[in-house]
Amino acid sequence: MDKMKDIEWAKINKDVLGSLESPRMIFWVVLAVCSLLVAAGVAAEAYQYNEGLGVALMNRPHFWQLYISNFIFWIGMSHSGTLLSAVLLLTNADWRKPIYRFAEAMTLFSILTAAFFPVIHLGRVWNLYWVMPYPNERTIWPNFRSPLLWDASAIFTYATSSALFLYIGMIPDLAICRDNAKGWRKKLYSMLSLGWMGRAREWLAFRKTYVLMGCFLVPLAVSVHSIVASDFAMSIMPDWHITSFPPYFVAGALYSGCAAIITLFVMLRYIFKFEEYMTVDIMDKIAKLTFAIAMVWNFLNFSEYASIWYSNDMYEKEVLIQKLIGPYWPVVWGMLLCSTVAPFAMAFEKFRQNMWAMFVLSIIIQLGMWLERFQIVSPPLASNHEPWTWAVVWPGTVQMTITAASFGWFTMLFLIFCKVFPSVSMYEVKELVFHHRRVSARSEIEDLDKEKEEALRAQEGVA
Amino acid sequence: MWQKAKALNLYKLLGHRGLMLVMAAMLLSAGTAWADDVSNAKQPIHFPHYIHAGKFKINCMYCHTYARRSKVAGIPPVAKCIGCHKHIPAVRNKPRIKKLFSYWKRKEPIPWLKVHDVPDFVYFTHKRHIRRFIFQDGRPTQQVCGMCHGDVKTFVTARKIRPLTMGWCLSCHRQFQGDSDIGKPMPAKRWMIPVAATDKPVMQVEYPQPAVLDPEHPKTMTHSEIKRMSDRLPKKIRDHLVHAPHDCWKCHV
Amino acid sequence: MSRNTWSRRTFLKAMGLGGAGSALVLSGCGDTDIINEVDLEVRKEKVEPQVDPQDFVRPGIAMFYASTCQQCPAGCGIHARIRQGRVLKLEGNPASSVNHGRLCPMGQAGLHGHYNPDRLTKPMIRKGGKLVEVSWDEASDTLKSKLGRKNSKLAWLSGAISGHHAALIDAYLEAAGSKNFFVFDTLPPAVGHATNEEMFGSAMPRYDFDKAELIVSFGADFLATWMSPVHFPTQYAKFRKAPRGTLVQIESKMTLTGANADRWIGIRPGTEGYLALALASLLAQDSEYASRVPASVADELKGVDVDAIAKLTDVSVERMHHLHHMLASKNPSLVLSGPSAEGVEYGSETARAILLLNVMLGNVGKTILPRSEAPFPNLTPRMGGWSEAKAFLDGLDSGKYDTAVVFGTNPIYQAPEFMHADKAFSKAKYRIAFSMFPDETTMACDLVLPIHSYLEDWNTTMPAYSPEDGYLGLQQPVMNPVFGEGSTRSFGDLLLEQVKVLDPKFKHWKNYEAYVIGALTTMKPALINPPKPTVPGQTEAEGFKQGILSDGFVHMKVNKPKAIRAKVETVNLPKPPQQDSSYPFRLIPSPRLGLWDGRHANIPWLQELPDQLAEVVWDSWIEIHPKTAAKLDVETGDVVSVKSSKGSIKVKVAVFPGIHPEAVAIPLGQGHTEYGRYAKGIGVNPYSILEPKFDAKTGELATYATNVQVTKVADRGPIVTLAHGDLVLENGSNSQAGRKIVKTVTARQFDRTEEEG
Amino acid sequence: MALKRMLENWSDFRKDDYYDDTPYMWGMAIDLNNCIGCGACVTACYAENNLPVVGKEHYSRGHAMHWMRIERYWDDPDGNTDVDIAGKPDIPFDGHHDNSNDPDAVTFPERGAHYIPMMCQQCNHAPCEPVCPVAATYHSPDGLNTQVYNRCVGSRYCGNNCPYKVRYFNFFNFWEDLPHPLEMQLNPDLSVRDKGVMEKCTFCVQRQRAAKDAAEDAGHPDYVEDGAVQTACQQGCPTQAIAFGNLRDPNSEVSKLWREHQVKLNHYEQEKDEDIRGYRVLEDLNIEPSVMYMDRVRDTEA
Repeated sequence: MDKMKDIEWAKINKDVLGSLESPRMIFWVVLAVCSLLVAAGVAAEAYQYNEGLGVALMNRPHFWQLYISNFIFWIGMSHSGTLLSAVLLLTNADWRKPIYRFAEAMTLFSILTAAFFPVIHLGRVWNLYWVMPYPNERTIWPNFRSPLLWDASAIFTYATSSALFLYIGMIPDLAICRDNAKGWRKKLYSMLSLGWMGRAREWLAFRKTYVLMGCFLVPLAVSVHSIVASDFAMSIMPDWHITSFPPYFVAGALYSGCAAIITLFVMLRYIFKFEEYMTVDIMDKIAKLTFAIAMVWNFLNFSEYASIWYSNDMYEKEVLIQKLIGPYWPVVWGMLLCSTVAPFAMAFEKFRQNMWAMFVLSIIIQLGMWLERFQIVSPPLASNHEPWTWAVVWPGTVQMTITAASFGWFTMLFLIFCKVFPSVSMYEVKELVFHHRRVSARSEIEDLDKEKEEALRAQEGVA
Repeated sequence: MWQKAKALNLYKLLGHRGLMLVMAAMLLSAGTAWADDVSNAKQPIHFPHYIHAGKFKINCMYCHTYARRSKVAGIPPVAKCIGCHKHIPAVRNKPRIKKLFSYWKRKEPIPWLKVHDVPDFVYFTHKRHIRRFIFQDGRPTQQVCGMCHGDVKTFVTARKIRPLTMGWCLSCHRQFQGDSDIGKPMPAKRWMIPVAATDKPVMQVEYPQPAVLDPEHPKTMTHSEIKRMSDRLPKKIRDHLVHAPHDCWKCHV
Repeated sequence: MSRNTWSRRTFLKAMGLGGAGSALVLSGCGDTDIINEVDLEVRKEKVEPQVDPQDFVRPGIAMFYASTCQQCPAGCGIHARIRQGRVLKLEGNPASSVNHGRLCPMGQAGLHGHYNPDRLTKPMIRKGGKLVEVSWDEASDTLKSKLGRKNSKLAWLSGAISGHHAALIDAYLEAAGSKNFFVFDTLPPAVGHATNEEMFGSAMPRYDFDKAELIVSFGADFLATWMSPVHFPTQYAKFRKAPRGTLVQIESKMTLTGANADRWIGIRPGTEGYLALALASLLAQDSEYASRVPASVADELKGVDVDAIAKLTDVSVERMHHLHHMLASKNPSLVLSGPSAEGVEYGSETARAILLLNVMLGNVGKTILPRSEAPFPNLTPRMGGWSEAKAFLDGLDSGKYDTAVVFGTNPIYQAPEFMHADKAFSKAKYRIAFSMFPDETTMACDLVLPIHSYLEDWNTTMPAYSPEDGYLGLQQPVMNPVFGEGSTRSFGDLLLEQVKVLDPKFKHWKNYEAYVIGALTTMKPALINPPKPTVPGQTEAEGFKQGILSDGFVHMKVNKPKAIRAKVETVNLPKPPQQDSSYPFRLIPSPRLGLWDGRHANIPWLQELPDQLAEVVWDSWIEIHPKTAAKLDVETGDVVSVKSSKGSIKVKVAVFPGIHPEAVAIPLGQGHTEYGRYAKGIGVNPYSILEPKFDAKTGELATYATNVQVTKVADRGPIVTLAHGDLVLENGSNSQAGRKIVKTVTARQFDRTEEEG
Repeated sequence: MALKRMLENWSDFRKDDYYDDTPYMWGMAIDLNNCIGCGACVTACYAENNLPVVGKEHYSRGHAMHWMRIERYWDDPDGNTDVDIAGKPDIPFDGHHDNSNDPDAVTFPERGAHYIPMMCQQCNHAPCEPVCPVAATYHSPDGLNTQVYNRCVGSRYCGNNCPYKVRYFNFFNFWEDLPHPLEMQLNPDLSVRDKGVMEKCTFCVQRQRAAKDAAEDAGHPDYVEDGAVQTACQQGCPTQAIAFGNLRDPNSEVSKLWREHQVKLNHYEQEKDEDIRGYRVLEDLNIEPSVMYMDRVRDTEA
């Protein structure tokens, strides 16, 4: 652990700024793949746009499908960033410092990704703006009772504020970049860093703002996903109309988010050679956190099953049964396997501290959580109140393509971010190093004191 | 109607392409001129309203006779034009009259271009408005028609001078009726503002009007009778608040 | 009652001012709803005023014209909703005693036949082996040269026909010196008609449903395809009012009637007659019933072995005794015999065995009422049957006839393979078709004459089953020809031309309209209170015409019918044929309410209307009982090959509980090789593989007597049902899954509460 | 303004019997004793309401646009293929139950099929209404569950939230290739719906409007005689199983039926006498549907 105190501050700057240039080959490969995916997605959407939503193979009763699942998935992923930066900031957890920057970036980008899906999924996209409450001479307003409307506002709020949070936290680093950059980067950074000179007054104001933003973001994050949950909880569909959905969704969000952080953690560590900063014991801490959240999520999940089972409500029980033994069983059991069974591996320290094991596990968990979102949306529609309309529909090529594209889009944004902005917070890592030095220094002094005392005692003994 | 759906659809498709959308929006906002002015679309016969309605002061509903009976005002059938014009030898040699008679000989309908065109989903009935303003309030016909169709007696062929958009309809209905209740009786004098500067009451409604829109019961009522009948109507006709801003369903089918 | 009063009156007035079709100009008015074209440059619609409308025509206000439905021989009265000269909706004529203002799916869908994009619009003549479109002048000249001369070798085949079409065809054939008039319609129960004729003296006695306390129907699907799809349901509604009548349906494949029966008895196919005999013998033990039939017959019945029949029919003895108990306790009752019972070699005997029950139970005169003889015999409906089709085809085949005229029927599609209809047709020297659609038979003809739809033409019709004697439905054009003047023509006009050539008596008829109206005017004294002028200034003739056309039908005076004297002889059913082990299943070509016998397969609405039992759309399928399916190891969606001794077809399986395990059912109506975009190439036609078995007595084709073998074929395809085709969850579309969606109470509870309420 | 009005009259909005003073409350009563499942109503609806024919492929994908469908079940709510009845059949013999114990016995649905016509139930606590983000569907004072096509943005939440799944979404533009002259049949009283719009049964609102129009001309705008409005399905039904009318009018046929069968609009469980047949599908969800069904009847002694 104490390797950290030996890190030169100049080295920190060098490493991080270095990450802005000359990436490994793998970077370009991944970027290319992602852009291809995005292109495919755009094509698919254009096709669906001209033909009509039918090409996505949705139907009655499956009016909603993969688009909504993805929407929840991405919104969920966005939560971990806020958690790490805001919550851990407020709780003064030091180990967050090397990793919160990309976590926040992840937050922002996954919101941007999520925001696409409600739009794509509209029947008449060209009338999207009707959902927004805008003043008009006919005094026609959207329906304020509709959760979809809350969604729209929540997402916008969340997107703006987390963008701000990310930006504010970056200002000192941008200043550093500005000082070391040339060409267009110089222009960009000097514009963004708002003339940061690192004066005491600036630091004071900066700290205040940052903490305040943190305090604002925590409840916001919780509320956003609760609102997303209310899209379902507010309906009367069996197995959607569930009181415990908001906390369940929030837990699930944090869960998948943490998994995503682990993934990116390992990737960055490998791609940008951040081994010194993203140390094993930080990973250990994240893993512990993830494990805790996983347990919370599982508890909520099973308590939901139990309450359905014991409530003995005809409609909901039917859905539960159909989920477990019906045509959607692969999804549901897949989810249980990936998100309920797998995380127990994190109970073992050896596993927690093995980067690649954690990488694989995080991928598995995310897969599980994605399946979870799918099984939230589809099975209840498949076996709804009206037995006559029961039907099973699996998402078609168009939906799948657009889903893949969303992953491509997210990764693309993230990679580009890493090339343009410091993905590790330099000044906070410096703080971390400084802290470590303080600690080790103090322990040295204590050792000296001990020696002194012993020497004295020895003398007394002689006397 | 189906072609109409297609036409709208085509228009929407135009709007779809991102750039085209912007252009379309600009053009529309540039005024209803582009969308609604038919000066660029030539009518088959250059029909002079200013002569018929202006010079001869023919009542609008002499030709547009369905206005008080149906939800549409109706274009006069060719027979109606002929009915007068075969007794007017003076103008017989004018080209447009010649054209008219040629249609009559071929027993062909005259393919007028539609000027006042509201979307399919709009339910608008001339009958209601005519009965309300002419038979109940006894206002001059041309003035009432002018509320929506402008000062036609100065036109040659009809032009669309009111937007006929939902917002525009509401602008009257709300201005004179409070918030949400379309169809509440309007105070009469509010409408005495002349439609055009040159406007003055043209003729009083004295000719008999069917009270019940029943072609087989040409039971005629005097204006006072109609007044009495209308007074029997309860004050709160279709006067409710609804969750949505307006009773959309009253206009949107 | 059915609509705002003004419409009725408008429509009276309408008729007051002469023919509807002739006066309306098909073009829009100031209304937004007729767009002749959209000028896209200025994005403007053209709005065209009428040229010279009558003053009752109001843009934006609909009018209703009365006419008669021609979608099936039932002849229901209709009101057509007209706006701007377009017919938009068909509704039942409330005044008509046939359908009381109601209409079946086929009647509703008449519009899609009328506006069908595949309608023939130009006459066609076969030149160099293929049909080419020609001008009407050429066509009518050819027609005159072919029909406008005496020709004893001319054979005329028409669908079920009645009224003045029938009269005119008669007149023509007489003038042309030909006696070869054949009527062929697949669904009307010819055997039943013959047997009724024999036993009760009228092919179709009047049934009094609402008097009956119990109806036992041996495969008579009177709610759907048994002669009158609307009239019988209206009667059924009365029959089901409290005190609620009981319906027992005995058949091998559940029909719509069976689906509404209180007790559906799945009997072994082809054994209905034996069951009837057994019941008769059980009744015969009671002297009250035995006394109603001749002693010889009664003695015969005593000898029937009930237990053997129980084995044979697969109906348990308890069930028979229970039926006997019901027949004895519920009085009066009504026993019906339907096509599925009669469609076997011993069909007439079966029918007689079944109708015998009515005699024994004394229903004759109570629920089975006599007919009075028709005042104008040449207007009475002719249902025809397979025997006539066979005679026609054989005649062509043997060269007995050289000229074939087909009107309103489609033998090449309907006749089984073994009849070789196409071959017979090709033998004829010249073939003429009066047709609306390019169906199989039409396309095989040399001269094709596109005719008006029944919504564009004049005619009169007598219902196949008319609830009251002397009912004559009138048919008038409710709009101008869809494809404009000079495209299609009235069948009546075309034929009248030919008659004129041959028979001077007809010279003075200007056209078919004049002929029909003239005929009706001459019938005037024979009518019950003929209408008088209503509008001042109307002449007597105008008033009469307006009156009858606005009613949509006339009632002819009839004298009181004589009471039925039932003619009963001993029923001698043959020993039941042994089941051939190589063809273990009985094929049931089940007619659908909708596609009927295939004539409506080109109507999109009816293709998309799910079958009432299997809920399948746009397809044909074979219904197999779950047990049999298990034995054959097939499930819904699998493709099987159905093979009879006369051919085989491939069709998808729909596992269906309402069918006897020894029977398989393939619905009629699909399997067209022509007939437009909506019908062509969909499904199969079960008639094609029928075996040459005929009713011994009447010589009718035994359509329910074919045995087939069913074998699984490798490939499988989706069955498209109302509940999302092959996407349905396990049993999703059949089970209420515990939801209270359709609840059931007993008749006893029903009667109690209804009497209280 | 709408907002202002909403805030001003908040108490009104919260009122349960919000529309109690309105002259109309359209309702329906369907007698399953008469319904034979023939499908005349379905075709009539196609003809009246400009419903597109989607063809086999779309149909198989569940894109059919029939506003009214006839559901056919083989079993009763308790899952018996025969009938469930209060009170045993007098005759002990019963083909189904008798040989149900021996495995190779043949069983038929001996009591026939269970038919029910299912269309929009025009709920008064409609689940579809509050969830529409743009208020394209909302409750009219006539008790109709209105859908404003050109306001709809196609979020399809209403479709999800409809317990009967009777809302139909235009997944394609089904009118694109309608061959001439089929378009001449289209009913000019209502529009054809475009791609991406939700649609559903309207209780033939165009006919209601015509009737109201006539009533207004006749001088009684707030009263339409019973029978002046007939829905297309009601008009077509050969067995007259469907009754439609104004529930506010105490003398209308439909309100008589509702009284007689002791179904109250704003109750979610009806306290009823023994053997009363009236019920509403899924009424236990407290959505107050305006369509009452009357139990199917079978003579179990047959």
